[in-house]
Amino acid sequence: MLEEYGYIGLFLIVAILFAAATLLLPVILSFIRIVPYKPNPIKSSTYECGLETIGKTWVQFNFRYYFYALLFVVLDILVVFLYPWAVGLRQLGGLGFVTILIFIAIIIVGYVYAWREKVLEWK
Amino acid sequence: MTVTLSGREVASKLEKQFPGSIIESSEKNLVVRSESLLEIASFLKTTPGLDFDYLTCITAVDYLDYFEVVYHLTSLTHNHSLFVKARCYERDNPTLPSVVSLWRGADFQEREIYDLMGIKFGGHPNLKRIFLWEGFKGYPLRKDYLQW
Amino acid sequence: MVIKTEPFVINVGPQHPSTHGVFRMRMTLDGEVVVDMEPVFGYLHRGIEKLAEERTYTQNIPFTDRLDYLSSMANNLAYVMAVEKLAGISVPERAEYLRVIMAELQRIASHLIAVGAFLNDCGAFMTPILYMIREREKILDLFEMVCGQRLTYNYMRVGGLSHDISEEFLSALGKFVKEMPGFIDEYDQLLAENEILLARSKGVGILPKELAINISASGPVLRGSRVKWDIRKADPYSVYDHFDFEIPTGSIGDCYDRYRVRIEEMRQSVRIIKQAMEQLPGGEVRSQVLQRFHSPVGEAYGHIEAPKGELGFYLVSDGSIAPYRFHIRAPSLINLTALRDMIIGWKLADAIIIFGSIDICMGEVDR
Amino acid sequence: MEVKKQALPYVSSFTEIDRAEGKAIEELKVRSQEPIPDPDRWLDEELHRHVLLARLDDIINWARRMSLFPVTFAPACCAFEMIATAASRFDISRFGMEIFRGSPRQADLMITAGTLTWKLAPWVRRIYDQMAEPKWVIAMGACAISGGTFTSSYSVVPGYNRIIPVDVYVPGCPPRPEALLYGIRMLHSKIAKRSVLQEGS
Repeated sequence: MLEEYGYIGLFLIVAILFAAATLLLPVILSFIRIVPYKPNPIKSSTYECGLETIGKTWVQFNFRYYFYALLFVVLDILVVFLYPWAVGLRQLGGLGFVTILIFIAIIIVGYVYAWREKVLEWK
Repeated sequence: MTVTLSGREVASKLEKQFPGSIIESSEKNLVVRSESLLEIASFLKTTPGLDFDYLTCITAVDYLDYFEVVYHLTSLTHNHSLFVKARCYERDNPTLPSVVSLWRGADFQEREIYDLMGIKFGGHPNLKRIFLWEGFKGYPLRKDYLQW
Repeated sequence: MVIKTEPFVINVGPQHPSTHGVFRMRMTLDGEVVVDMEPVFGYLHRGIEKLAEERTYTQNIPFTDRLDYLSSMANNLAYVMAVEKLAGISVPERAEYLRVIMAELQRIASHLIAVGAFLNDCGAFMTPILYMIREREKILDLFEMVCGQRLTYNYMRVGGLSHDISEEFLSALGKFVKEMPGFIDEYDQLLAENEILLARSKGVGILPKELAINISASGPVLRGSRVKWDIRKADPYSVYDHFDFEIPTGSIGDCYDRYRVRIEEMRQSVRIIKQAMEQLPGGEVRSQVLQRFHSPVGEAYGHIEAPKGELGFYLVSDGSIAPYRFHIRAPSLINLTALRDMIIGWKLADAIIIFGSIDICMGEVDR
Repeated sequence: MEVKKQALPYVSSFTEIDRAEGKAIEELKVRSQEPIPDPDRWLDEELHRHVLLARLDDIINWARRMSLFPVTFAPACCAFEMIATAASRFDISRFGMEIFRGSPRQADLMITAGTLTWKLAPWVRRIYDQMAEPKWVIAMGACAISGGTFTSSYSVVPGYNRIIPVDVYVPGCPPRPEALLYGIRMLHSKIAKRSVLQEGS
């Protein structure tokens, strides 16, 4: 029974290793001068269609952008749970299907409420 | 067929309305005093017989001893067109009244003439260089523009 | 409870995927809504009007190719007709008909890019424009058969054309004219009832009729606002009075109307080409004109209905071999006058579509 | 969305920004009178290369040249020959240049398709600086090489190499798509000659 958890541990290690590798690879390659590393002030300034930005950028902009982000997070979490469920659907059988329907229904309630509140329309 | 009205015929109408404002009027062109350009333009635009509601093109030509600005007016309803010219004689600070209040189409064209020829248009809301950058010295389309 | 938000200024600048060249808009945005916009031109100002004063009338023809580089044939036609009006040169009948065929082919090619880029801005990324570039390649093959170049043709001369067309050009043109309406219908069915396009462009960026006339707009922008004004009908130049074709106009002047006007104009152009091919007379294509002729003193204004609008050339001659003044009435620059009025109040995504529906070409705007 | 009332003609409030940009253009114009030399060694130079490192160089160079992403930089007429090259008939994605990146951050090749004017020059230099290393430039068209038909104009930069270092020059006005593809193949062979490990990229 315990070795199922071993697989999860293995999966965790591989995930961490992969993330570390992708992050450290450019750093290592730039040590042995394969990846060029030539920082200059213009390169690190913001790109805006080739021009300097006008006015201050730390501006109190509209709150509505957060609504889009919130709704995206909600639906993204839904999708994250769907993946393992879809992989193991055959073992779960009918019961698994019903539980997912309930889970989706809860999320859809929140989505319909946001929809009727006209959160997504930009006034 | 867009009929180009003869300068003399329109000049006679204008002479009654604005005495002494026509400098020269022949078959081909109609030269108007630059001070009364705005009243003549609004007269041409509003009178029922002419009603030039469409400004096709504005061009500035540098004849060395004077600048000549040619207004090509068209009437979409009567399908006839007319060339009206205005001259300004001083070379260092030529100015003309702007017709943006009558035809908004003149906005960019007058800015272009100011940018390339140096003729200032009084009453233009945003008279700035349109093509060249702000620090550009001189007006390139003038005949006496020295590039180097 | 309204939270105070500050508008910020964004450069939709010279290097931007949807500004059709190096056009720059300084947009003041409040969140998504455009509060203010100032167009900045001049990033492609090559000073053609100054350079043209040092070259003879024939040497200026290559400059006109590079004005509106999407419709070089139409630019050639406008300039050459203005010089013929200035110098009083007659053009043989066959040359007139071939000029009409080339100008109408060029109108189809330019409208294909205009509609493709407009749909590209609407969000149909790269699919329609790749299909339309495939059709445009057929037109470019026809032009290459005639004058050897794909984009800057330098095909027309003062007094006619540089050389006559070959035999297989007519058969290739016949095949093209047979196929093209099918492709235009294919695009039309695919896009006319597409509810995304309708939702994105119907009622967006309305240019009222009086404002369109007041800013002296021309071409599909003017006709989109229900103004029936087309130089080919109002002031028929060359042999346009021998053909019958309609002038499509929109209803309220929104982006969808301008799109529909361009699609209809492509169909009318195919009709014109068909009629011009049937009535094509024989004879030579160029009247005897000196290479460096002295035009009489005077001035002339020749204008045609270019794909983007009324393209006019105002030439002043002082009797020498070079024009004293060479002015171009650029339809794209003047159509942009009302861009600010049409954009304010809309969201940024709609502003890009409104700008795309005006269809400008920076070579002509900045000259 | 109701149609807004007709707005008043615009009174610009950015005049000092324009003046600052104008000054930047004037300074750049004074500074860039001489063409910038080509950064890489040219094609025919024979290089002494260490056997082991040479194989690693080949792999790195192969990886770089087979997936150059061009930045969409299209001022003028050559733009439409570049688009025709990117379209379905003269397919540019056969060479790994799958898509034209909008921002210079994700691009490593700049195809300068069009005339460069002094008003655009400082911003071209800025876009080039903001591109990630290693980066290359193809000067496409006569205007890009030497100012072309407009070289005597008061507002045209006689050639991109006054502003940014150029690797491959593709002549033509506009050059045919096949000419541009040949230029790209020349750039590929030029990249293949680089020895990344010995002198750094």
